[in-house]
Amino acid sequence: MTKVNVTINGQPVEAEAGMTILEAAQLAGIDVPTFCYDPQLFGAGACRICVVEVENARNLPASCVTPIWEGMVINTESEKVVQARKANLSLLLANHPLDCLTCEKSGECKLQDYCYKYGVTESDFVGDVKDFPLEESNPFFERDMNKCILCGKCVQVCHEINGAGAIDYAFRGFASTISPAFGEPVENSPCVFCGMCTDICPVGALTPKLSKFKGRAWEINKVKTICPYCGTGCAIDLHVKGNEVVGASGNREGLANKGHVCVKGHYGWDFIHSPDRLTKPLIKKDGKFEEASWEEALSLVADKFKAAGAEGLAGLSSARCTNEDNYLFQKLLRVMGSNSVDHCARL
Amino acid sequence: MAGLAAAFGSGAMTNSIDEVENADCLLISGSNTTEAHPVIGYRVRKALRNGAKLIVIEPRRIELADYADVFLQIKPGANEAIFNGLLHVIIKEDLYDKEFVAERTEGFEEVKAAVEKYTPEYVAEITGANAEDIVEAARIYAAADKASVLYTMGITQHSSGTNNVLAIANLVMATGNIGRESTGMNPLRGQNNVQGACDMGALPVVFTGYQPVVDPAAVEKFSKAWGVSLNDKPGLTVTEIFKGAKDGTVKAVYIMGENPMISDADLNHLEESLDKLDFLVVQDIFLTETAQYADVVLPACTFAEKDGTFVNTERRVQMVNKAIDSIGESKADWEIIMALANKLGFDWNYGSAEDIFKEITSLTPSYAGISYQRLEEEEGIQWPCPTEDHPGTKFLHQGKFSRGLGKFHPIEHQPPAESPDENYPFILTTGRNLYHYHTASMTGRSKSIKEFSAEDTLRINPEDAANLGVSDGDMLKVTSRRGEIEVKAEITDTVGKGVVFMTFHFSDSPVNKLTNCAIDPVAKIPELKVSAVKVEKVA
Amino acid sequence: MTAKPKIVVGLGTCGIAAGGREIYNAIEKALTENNIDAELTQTGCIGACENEVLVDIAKPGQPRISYGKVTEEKIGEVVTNHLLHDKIDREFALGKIGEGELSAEYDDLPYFFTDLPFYEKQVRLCLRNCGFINPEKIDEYVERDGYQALKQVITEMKPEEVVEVIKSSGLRGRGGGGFSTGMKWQFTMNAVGDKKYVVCNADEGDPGAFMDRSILEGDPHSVMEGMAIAGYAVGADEGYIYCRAEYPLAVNRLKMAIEQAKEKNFLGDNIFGTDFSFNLKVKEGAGAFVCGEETALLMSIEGKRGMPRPRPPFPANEGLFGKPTCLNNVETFANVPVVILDGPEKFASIGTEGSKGTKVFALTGSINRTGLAEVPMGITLEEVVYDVAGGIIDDGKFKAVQAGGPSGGCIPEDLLHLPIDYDSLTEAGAMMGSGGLVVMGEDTCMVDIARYFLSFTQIESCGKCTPCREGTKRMLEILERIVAGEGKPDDIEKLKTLGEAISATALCGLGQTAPNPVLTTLRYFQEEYEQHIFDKRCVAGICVDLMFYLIDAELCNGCGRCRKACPVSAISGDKKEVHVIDKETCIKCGVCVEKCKQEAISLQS
Amino acid sequence: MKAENDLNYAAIDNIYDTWKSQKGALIPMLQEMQEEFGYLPRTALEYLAKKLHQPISQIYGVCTFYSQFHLKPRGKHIIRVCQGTACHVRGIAKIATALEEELEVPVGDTTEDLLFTYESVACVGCCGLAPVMMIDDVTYGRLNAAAVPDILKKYEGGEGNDS
Repeated sequence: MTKVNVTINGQPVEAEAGMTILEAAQLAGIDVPTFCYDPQLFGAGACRICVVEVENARNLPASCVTPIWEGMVINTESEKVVQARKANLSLLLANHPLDCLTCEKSGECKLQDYCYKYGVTESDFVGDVKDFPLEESNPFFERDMNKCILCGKCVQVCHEINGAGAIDYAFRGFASTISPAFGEPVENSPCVFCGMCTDICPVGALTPKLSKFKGRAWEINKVKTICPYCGTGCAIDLHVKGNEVVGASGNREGLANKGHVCVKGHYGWDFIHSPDRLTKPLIKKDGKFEEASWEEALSLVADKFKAAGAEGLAGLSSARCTNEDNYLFQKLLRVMGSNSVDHCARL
Repeated sequence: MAGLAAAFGSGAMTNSIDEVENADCLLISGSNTTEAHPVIGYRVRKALRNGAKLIVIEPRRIELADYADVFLQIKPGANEAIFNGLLHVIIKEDLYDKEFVAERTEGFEEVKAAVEKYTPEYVAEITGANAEDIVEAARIYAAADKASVLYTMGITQHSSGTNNVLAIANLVMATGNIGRESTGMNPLRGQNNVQGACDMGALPVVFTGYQPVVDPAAVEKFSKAWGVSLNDKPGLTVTEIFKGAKDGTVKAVYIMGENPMISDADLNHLEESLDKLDFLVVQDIFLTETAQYADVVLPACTFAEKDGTFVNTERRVQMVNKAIDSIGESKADWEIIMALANKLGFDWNYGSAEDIFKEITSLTPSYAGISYQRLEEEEGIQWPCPTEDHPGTKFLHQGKFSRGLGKFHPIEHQPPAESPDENYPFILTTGRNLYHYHTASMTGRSKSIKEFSAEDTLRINPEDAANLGVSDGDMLKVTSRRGEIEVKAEITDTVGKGVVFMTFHFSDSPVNKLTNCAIDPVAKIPELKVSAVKVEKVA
Repeated sequence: MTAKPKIVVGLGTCGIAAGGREIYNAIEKALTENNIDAELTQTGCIGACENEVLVDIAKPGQPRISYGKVTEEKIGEVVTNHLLHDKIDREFALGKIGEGELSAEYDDLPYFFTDLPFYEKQVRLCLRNCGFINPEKIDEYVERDGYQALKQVITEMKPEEVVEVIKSSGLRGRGGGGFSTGMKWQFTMNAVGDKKYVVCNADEGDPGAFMDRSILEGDPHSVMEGMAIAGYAVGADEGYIYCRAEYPLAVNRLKMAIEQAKEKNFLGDNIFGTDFSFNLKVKEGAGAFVCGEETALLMSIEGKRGMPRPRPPFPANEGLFGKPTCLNNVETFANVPVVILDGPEKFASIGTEGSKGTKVFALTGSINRTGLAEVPMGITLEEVVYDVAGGIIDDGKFKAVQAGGPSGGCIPEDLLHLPIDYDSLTEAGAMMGSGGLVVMGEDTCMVDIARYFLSFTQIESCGKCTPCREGTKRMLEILERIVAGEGKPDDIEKLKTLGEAISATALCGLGQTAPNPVLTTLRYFQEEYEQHIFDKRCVAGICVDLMFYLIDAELCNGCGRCRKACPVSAISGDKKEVHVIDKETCIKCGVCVEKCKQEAISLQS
Repeated sequence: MKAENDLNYAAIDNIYDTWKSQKGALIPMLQEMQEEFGYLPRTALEYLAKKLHQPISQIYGVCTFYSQFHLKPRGKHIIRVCQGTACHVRGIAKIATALEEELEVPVGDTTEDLLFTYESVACVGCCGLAPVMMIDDVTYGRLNAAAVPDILKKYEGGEGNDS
């Protein structure tokens, strides 16, 4: 790998040839704001919030799509850059509802974060604003296109990652929006509700319904685990508030899925808190289940197993449980003398 | 898995998910990938956008069939015939990889002779596919530099399931599409830890890591480690267990996290078996259809409430991390098993899931190099990983098959156990939909999903529907030799004439009351994909 | 074969719009009725739009006589007089072209290209064939050395030599940016690719610009020949001409020309018996100005939304369908055969240090002679406005010239001495653009002009990048309120800040240059903005909201027509008495002005 | 105007077959479809999307991006009023007002009898003749408001000027 030397904010940085300014800055631990950038997606260079000043360049190039060259001198927070970012934020703010008090995204909204960072308290501009009806007709997520800043990542995820291609840019210029064909709600499109668009949306335009009013970004602890459904083994984050799971999203570190998820992994977690959950051992007496203590239940099971004898005992282990569960299960059966342990690998 | 083991010596997905998108050609059969394995489906579509060719062999016109270069719509149960047919064309047109066949395999000549009669015309007659399309598909597959086969239960859930797999293996070996990146033969595993359950020896014939219970060395090793003298006779399979229950030889059954009363074939038959048992204990998170039959129900906690590991379809061992404390008095399965073991007089003292994992790795060569620490640092490891400095194995059979030489098996087409007749004129085949999972005990209790996908339908071809006078949404009675259910009609040309389709997710319309428990003689998998049924409109 | 008289009708879009087809039919009729054996043919635009419909008549051995502004009624007479009686109708005759015998009584007729002031300062390289050849007949192009440059290149030169010739000619892109054509070709030549393309940008979308259309309609082969030469130089075997769909005639003539060139093997496989093969396709645009931006244009050819993508990678490396692509505009390609045939030295001898050759301008606005003019680089704006275009109509006073369309800027009178070249125009805040020059007199409001151009770019913004999508909208809103008399004190500052931010950060050329009309008018005419905002006055008398209607008491005869016509009853007055308009009620619809026979009502500022 | 459900699918097949070998030919296909149907009917687009294996959202995105494409039925004659600089300077606004009065529809709409669709266009490139409007492929230059009703009358008899 050829090395390229650049200077960012006065600091010499040795980066790799072919890297963008943004990547080189990230390498040096320098934070540059972005809306439309995502390392998994084709560089769009659309939002222009990541512009930086490059010595001797005519304009302020977007750092996410501009490659570095030897000797490049970059300033990511110069006066000019800050002014341009403020103007950009001010423009977005002029066309964005300010209901941060109840917006689901508050606390992890990039628009909010950057307005805070650059002290943009209100827009300099008044005029026409978008006026789309809130789309809440599907059970999975809400689409509020008035909050959309048209970064386009949802479109890219839908086409480049999922491949369903349910949504795309529609119309042009100020009238641009993101929409399924013919302005239909998403349930009338090829959308498969993977919800990856909601994960990637930098603002509150796409928010999962199940998590609504369930917790603020800063109250939520994300625990990385593996999706309990099919055999792909997607790494997901469970969003936990207190002792309650309140959401889920793809985890980028997972090597099997790279953060991609499907509808089940994304929206199929709330069975955890279903009122149907078994919370106590049950013993059937006269054809009816009665709650019992662990001691009572396990003693009964142990007695019956002993009575059945090694030949009469069999067990079905589970393709749903962990390795550790399965290991102990077959170990128990085998140490009791029975190899009749199987599971539904074939179903 | 048995078929794969016979051909290559190892029963697992040979390659990795990541490699799918770089294949030149994907042959997908018996897998509705975009619905049953959506995230892998994304990779398939990416491969297509990258220019890969696609061959789909399916009884139903699944979504991917629309993107296929060749779509062979076959009758359910005609799989070996079609693969024999493809191989016939490849041999006839001299498109096979002679070097690979000579150096890496054995038994080719017998297979060559066996497929001689499977001309495209003959295969077309058996399968219902178009002869020219068969030739075209064979050429595309043979021409690819990197061709990968993806399949699932549509191949294996047949009375000839093992033969189906072997027929595919013949095709793969003849073209040298194995042991290299983005090639291979890839059974997509259906459940989050089905690979792990197999790896852990939750099978009647093997200990962990596929160490046979009939191997004295293995028995000795495990006996020593576990401090007891172990049984060296193979145990009973699921089907045999319930058969034993029915005839009284099996008295007590312990079911952990399974719901056979929805997922198994021929439920009425199964119900009789469960009723006969002396004692049934079910350990689960919900009072499932199966748990209803139990004498004792033990409350387990969900994946969110425990630590442990899952193994995915590409043999990747990954960490499951506890997110919340157990709900109510429920406990992690391993905790329950340990408590029960101690009640039974053993002295087990695992302080954590990790303690168990350490014991697993000490007894399992293919897991020997794996530890929780490594799993966390390396985002999972693909077995085999024999040593601590081994990076894991991305794809199998590089340079050499697990069994040495790859073995060709001559396969003859064998019709399904049940064929449609005057009384039961339709072939019923089953599968999953995108929104639900398995018996829907979890997805059926997830609000959004339940709301979006609340009930099942019987997919029926427009022509058949017209003949029966059935309109969309009509309530139908579907009857097989084993039972009957009621379900709404959905008229669609994605199923061929004479074929009907349902999922097995819904307890309101438990399709497995209808299915056939005829099993594959080797793998003991029931023929869930083909049953003869009668369809009537409910007055 | 004895030579026949030849009649040529100018049938470019302008000519057709002015009734050229009817004229053509009328001539045909006159010829038949009078049994005259003459060749009736057509040609493209010669540039003198103001004089459409143009008909040229040439008798063998006589100079060709150009008639302008001919009418359907009179043309038959003109033709018969000329052909049968050697009588030239002075009402329509503009001048003569070429030498030959002519009655002495017409000695005073000016020579078209040398004597007519419109042509005097022109140098016609690109337009060398426009108005002379029938664009639908390839033979006429071939007669004028057509495809000789291509032959020379592919039979005698190596691709590197071609690139070297283009480089040394100093030819720069005529589409806007002014990038060195030779360098562009070199990059594409050096780029690695199993397939390469040549693309011609014929998506001439600037309002007020019609140079490319005229070339495509009048001389399509020159562009195609230039593309084929580029194809040979860069190693491409396929080319696309992306033409706006609003130019149906150009598209048809191109398609016809491609067919004819294929028949002659100037296109197709093994051209001139060499290994070189080159094929051309025409792609019609679908109505999006932004597709004039090169990356958007490529997206559009690929069948996508014409949304620009970031550069690099430049099209020379990753262009159409991801392959190396040499992309130039119509005028640039049309120059190429000239550069090859005349040699780069001769080409480079025209123009200034940094800008070589000529530039075609579309002259419009408040000038006496509108039309298409090809002038040498380095000529001053003053010469173009006064000498070529004949100054402001009705001897009005010059105020500004808008150069470069919506991406360009307004240049004031004190910069009229500027030589026309890429660098000095950019310096002045305008740009060469594709060559639109709109001349404005005193009655033009500069705020309104800025608003007009911005409303254009705002509508045409693709919507991809934030600064252009949101920023042009807000600038337009500010300008709209200024012309409506609702401007706020800090609006000028806001326009400047926002304009500069958009220029610095927008994704593509369209966005980066969109604020230019505003920024240049602010630079040179800030006082007009201030008058609008602070004094609520529009000196040009354009911004209706800042004006009021007034009835001249001297002229009003009290007829009452205006009172009756007023939709809001803002006019009062007794019969036969002077009427008055109530300024508060008046909605400034102007109906009263039209109704008044005394011409007593006028707008006042 | 044909009802959408009895669309001429064979015409779409033909258009598709003409262009399918050319890469990225969506736009010419749409242009020919619009030529065929007068506008782009939804069912036709959905049918084409299937043939192309292209997401319908993308095709819709293209249709709504280019001003040439119309998703609603169009009038028999298309009137395009030039919004070019020269026309602006030379008083196109009055022509537009006259048209609106005559047609009784605003810019962008189609008259009730489906005879005219009234639009504005960026610049038709005949600035020397400003102010200009086009009806179908015919350009009318050096216009004044008074001439508008007479021009429209030419089309009302159903003849139109096809020159």
